[in-house]
Amino acid sequence: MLRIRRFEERCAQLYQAEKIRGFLHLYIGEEAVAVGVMEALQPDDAVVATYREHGHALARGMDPKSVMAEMYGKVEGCSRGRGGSMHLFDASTRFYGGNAIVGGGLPLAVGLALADRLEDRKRVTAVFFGEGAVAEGEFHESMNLAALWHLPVLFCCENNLYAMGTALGRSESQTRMTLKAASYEMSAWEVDGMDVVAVEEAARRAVESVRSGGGPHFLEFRTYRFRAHSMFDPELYRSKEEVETWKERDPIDLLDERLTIDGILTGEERAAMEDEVAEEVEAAVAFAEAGTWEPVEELTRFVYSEVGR
Amino acid sequence: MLRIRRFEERCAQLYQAEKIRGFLHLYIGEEAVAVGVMEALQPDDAVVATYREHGHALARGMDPKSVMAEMYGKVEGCSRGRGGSMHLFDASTRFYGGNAIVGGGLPLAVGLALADRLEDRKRVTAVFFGEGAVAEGEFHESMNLAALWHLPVLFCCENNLYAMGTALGRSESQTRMTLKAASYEMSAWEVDGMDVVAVEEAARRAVESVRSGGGPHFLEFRTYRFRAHSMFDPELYRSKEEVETWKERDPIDLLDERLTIDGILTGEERAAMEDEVAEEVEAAVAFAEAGTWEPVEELTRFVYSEVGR
Amino acid sequence: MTDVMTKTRTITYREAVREAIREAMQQDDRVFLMGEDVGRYGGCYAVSKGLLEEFGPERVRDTPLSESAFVGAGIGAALGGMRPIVEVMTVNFSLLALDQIVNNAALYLHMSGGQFNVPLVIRMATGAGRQVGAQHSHSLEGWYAHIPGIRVVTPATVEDARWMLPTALSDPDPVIIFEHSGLYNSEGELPEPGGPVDIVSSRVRQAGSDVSLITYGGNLPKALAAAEDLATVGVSAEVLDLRVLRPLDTEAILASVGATHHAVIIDEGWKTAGISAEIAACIAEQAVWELDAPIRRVCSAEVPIPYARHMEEAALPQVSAIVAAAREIVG
Amino acid sequence: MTDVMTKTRTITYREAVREAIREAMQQDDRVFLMGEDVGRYGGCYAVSKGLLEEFGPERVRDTPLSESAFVGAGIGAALGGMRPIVEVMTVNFSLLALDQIVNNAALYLHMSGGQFNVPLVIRMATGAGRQVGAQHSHSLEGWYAHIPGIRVVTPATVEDARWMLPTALSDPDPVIIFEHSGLYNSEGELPEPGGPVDIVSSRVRQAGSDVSLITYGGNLPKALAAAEDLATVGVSAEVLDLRVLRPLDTEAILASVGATHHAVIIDEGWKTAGISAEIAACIAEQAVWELDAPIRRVCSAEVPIPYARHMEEAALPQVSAIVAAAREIVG
Ligand SMILES: Cc1ncc(C[n+]2csc(CCOP(=O)(O)OP(=O)(O)O)c2C)c(N)n1
Ligand SMILES: Cc1ncc(C[n+]2csc(CCOP(=O)(O)OP(=O)(O)O)c2C)c(N)n1
Ligand SMILES: [Mg+2]
Ligand SMILES: [Mg+2]
Repeated sequence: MLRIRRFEERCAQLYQAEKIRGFLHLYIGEEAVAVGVMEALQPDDAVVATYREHGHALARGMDPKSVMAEMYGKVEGCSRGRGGSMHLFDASTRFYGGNAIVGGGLPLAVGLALADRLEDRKRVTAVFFGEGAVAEGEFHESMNLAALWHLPVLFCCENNLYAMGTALGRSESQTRMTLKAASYEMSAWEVDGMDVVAVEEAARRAVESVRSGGGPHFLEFRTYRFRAHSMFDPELYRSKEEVETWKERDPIDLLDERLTIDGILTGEERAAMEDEVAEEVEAAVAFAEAGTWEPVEELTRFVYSEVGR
Repeated sequence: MLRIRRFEERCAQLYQAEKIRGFLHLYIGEEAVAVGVMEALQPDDAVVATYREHGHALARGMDPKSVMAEMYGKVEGCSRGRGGSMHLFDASTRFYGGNAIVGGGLPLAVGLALADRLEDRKRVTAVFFGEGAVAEGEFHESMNLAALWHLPVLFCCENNLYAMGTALGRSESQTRMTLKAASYEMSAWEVDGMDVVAVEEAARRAVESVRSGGGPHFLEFRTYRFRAHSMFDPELYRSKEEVETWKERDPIDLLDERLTIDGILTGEERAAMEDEVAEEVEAAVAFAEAGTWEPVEELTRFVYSEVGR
Repeated sequence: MTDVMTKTRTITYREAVREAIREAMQQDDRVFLMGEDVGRYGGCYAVSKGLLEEFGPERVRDTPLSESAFVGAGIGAALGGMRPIVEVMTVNFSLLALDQIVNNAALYLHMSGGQFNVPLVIRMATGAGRQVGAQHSHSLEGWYAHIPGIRVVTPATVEDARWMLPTALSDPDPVIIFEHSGLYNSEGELPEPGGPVDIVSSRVRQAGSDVSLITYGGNLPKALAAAEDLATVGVSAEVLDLRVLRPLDTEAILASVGATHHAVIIDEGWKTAGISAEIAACIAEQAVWELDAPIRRVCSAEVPIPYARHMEEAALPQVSAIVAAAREIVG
Repeated sequence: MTDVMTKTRTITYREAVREAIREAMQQDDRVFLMGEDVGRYGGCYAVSKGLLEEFGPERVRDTPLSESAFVGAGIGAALGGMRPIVEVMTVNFSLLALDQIVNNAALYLHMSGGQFNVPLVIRMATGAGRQVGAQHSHSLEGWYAHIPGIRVVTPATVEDARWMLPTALSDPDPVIIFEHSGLYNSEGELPEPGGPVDIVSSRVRQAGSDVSLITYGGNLPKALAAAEDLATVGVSAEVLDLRVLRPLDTEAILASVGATHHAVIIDEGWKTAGISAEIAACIAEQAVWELDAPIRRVCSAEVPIPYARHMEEAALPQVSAIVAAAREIVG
């Protein structure tokens, strides 16, 4: 979590410095969700995420260097600099993006799971989406297909209470996500998304059940976005107080406390972690800075495949 | 109901005779639903239906002559012969079609209701759709919008157990429609769609509530399609027995029995009804036969409006 | 149309498509068919009739009415190593799946820097002419041809209906196959033994020297009929079947027009900004001096397609209109 | 660009659109604005900022992420007598609403035999150039221009941004307004007092005699810049701003090409079967003998738009490419 936090804090600076352009959506405050869920996945499981996916990419084990280089638009980036912040991809960790259409990744997850089922592979596909995506038809269709066909999909709803400036209550007539899952006959739990231990625990139970043929599961993670929706958001739709209250449940602080109280983490160790992470982040920045630009002549590469035809 | 039944039986003949072309979807067996619901509506309420809408058009009070002429493709038809069986329209009864895209009429109904709400009109919009449409994203989005905005929409789900050849159980992971409505915080009832009295009673209660500001309601009508999906359907997906069992609950026979037992309808009256209806239907056919073809020069009329620009 | 020396077999377009699907499923376990009513109903055009019995419900998969989700699931399954054949009943309903096709299928390879290709085949019926009304009579091939990252093919003969599919399935990228609903019942001669055909080049279906009739899919029969009529009045028409709308075989178009110096483009889609416009534009850019007369386009009238037969016929390209356009410019 | 005699006021494109919406809502109770984050957020491009406070949540209506339903609801509300302005955040997301636009909005009037017109205005941001990646950089104006039954307008100046809306709202049929996201911050001179402008004709933004630069929307500034550059090398370029993509003002296109005998078409959309193809086709059909040189099209490369700035710039039409194309054909 710390790595993600510091990585993104740096991204925000780099955006101001115009090293990173386009849209930048920070995950700060929600780190426990991605970290906890990824802990519960196996290397050959698949992940589908949204445009707010830096945390998922790093937690999934992607190299911070290639992620930072991607945001710089360098060819050393995980998508050759073609995707940017919203379109991180990595075949080696089965990270299928980085999808910037709200709800657009859900059908893909259903299909990835269908492939595993048809090939009798015991793999799980975890798909992340915000509570705002629940209003999209693609959510509904995907939930029904996954449940109807009993596919190994883990639906991870990151309920941070807002879709851009639209509060959940102005987006859903029924705000209890688990009831929606029930209407598809899918088992669903509500989880404290600020408590990484709770997230991992819930994810493990769900993943186990999905992997052993229990059909898709739906997890609603109650979380909160500490920063603006993107770098262009004046945040007219919520109060400073609300944000501050949530910050009191900062997932990193919560874990720190717990580990300190349990005597698992000493002050020195904690400080060492900071140093280590800071080094990693700076190494990533250095890597990105040193990166090169994809030759313009390659613009037309990969519109269609180069091999196999 | 009798008028609809005989009208459509005639349509089937006329299809064989190639007087009616294109797709023809018969409502035979489901008449009680349209008839019962329309009884509960006011003249200035609105109706949105599907491609299986002959019954709705007639029950809504559209002239059988103009409906039959439409199926003939004559300019005297309710859509000038441009719509055919699937696209019946009538401004005077606020019948907004006749929509052949499954689920496509649902958002329109939400919008019609929104207009009434914005203009403070106490009107109701009734929208009909099959249980197959429930799998479409447009259903989900429309249910949520109507419930979220508390709009005067009456959702009429005609659950005839099949979407073409796809049984409900192969289309929905959760086959209880009312649970879906619940996931939108919308009140919903299951109704015996073969009993016109039950349908009307439920519709009246629902319409009253919708009209008095109770928000949208969802009614699931349990019914059955006695005929093939369309004129091209070999019906490989269901057994003759199943069809026969359902025919024992023919809505017209059920009403006949009840009325006879209650002594409300005598044999003579019943026979007289048949004669009357037969006359009406033949008059409609005669009207259609005598109808004229829209001049080809008018092909480009009404792509854009002729007035008001 | 087919080489007279080879043995041939008479077969319907529908049977040809079915044979192609069956063979593909027999030869490759990764291939499966998914779509609305492809199984128990046998396909709304009876194309997949019998396949459920042969391959079972896992590989001949009936889907709910969820175009966006099952097309997207096809993309996901392709990413997961399968070779899905997704049937969208008709192009009209594909409007509900365009987000998945345009934003995922077409973009994933490029956007991921070459990591994720999508070996997906989508089949859909297209076209008008059966009096099914405006919502069921779209011809949006031109729309699909606009999108980089996908291939668009339009089998017009039983041979292409039978042999384009294996090529499409062996392609690493998304291929959209448009089957004109008016062709399913048509019969043709299938060369025996046949084999996969390319999905990059067009074909001259009838050689001619005075005018090029450029078309594809459901209008090929009309163009051939027009060529016959033109022959009776001494006009030798060449009929070019594009076969593939993306990428366009511009070389062949330019070669034909370069030889005949007259071009009539026939397309059931609307004229404005459709595929007919692209063909005309290519000629205007690269062979304008070859033209002895202005280009003519015979397309559907710019109106929603009406139900009444006489009005629908008036809205669609007809042989008489093709003949008239050709005679006008050949003069 | 605007008549030098009239008083003018400097204003941004964003402010011009906002003023247009505000005035329309003040003057007609049937007008309301509906879309994602148009209210509390103030619009993703800050266009509707302040309108919620002025008109309240009923008339400045935030919608859930349900493009198909709220666009369809706009159609229904229009059928119900309202004059909705539906904002689809960007054209990229409109893919999810195409079924409603193409199968309902565009067809209802014709299909109902003239009974049900749909007085709906849909606004959407379009275009690339801000490094937001392939899924957020589409330019699909050409797709919409293909559909009979709707009107497609592309305001490129602050005057059109300010005054096309009232005309669109008074139109009895669906009008789609494309606002290029790159224009919102641009400033321009708004004539005072202004008034509604037509949505049927194009405008010559700069007169010239050697070559016609035909464009619209976000690329008008590039075409004007190219014209300046060309002037420095003695080439007099005429810049035609189409303003309306459906119906196309073909007369003006033919008139301009008839005068300059050279045509360069600039379009941020992909070339194949886009609006640029239609313009070229019109010339090839109706003014081919007017041409002293082949037509040239400067469009986006046929690739998904990449994130990296240098790659994105390489993918999009640039002033230098327009100049090069013009010089090549003017020779
Ligand atoms: C289909 C679609 N509509 C609109 C947008 C613009 N948009 C980007 S993010 C966003 C809010 C999504 O909220 P949520 O799903 O809750 O995810 P969060 O940003 O809160 O993580 C919107 C409206 C989009 N990307 N895709
Ligand atoms: C979006 C869409 N997909 C597919 C079709 C083809 N189709 C027409 S009717 C139908 C079945 C609909 O079943 P249901 O909603 O239960 O209505 P019913 O026909 O049973 O009255 C299908 C698949 C269509 N018209 N629209
Ligand atoms: Mg959210
Ligand atoms: Mg049904």
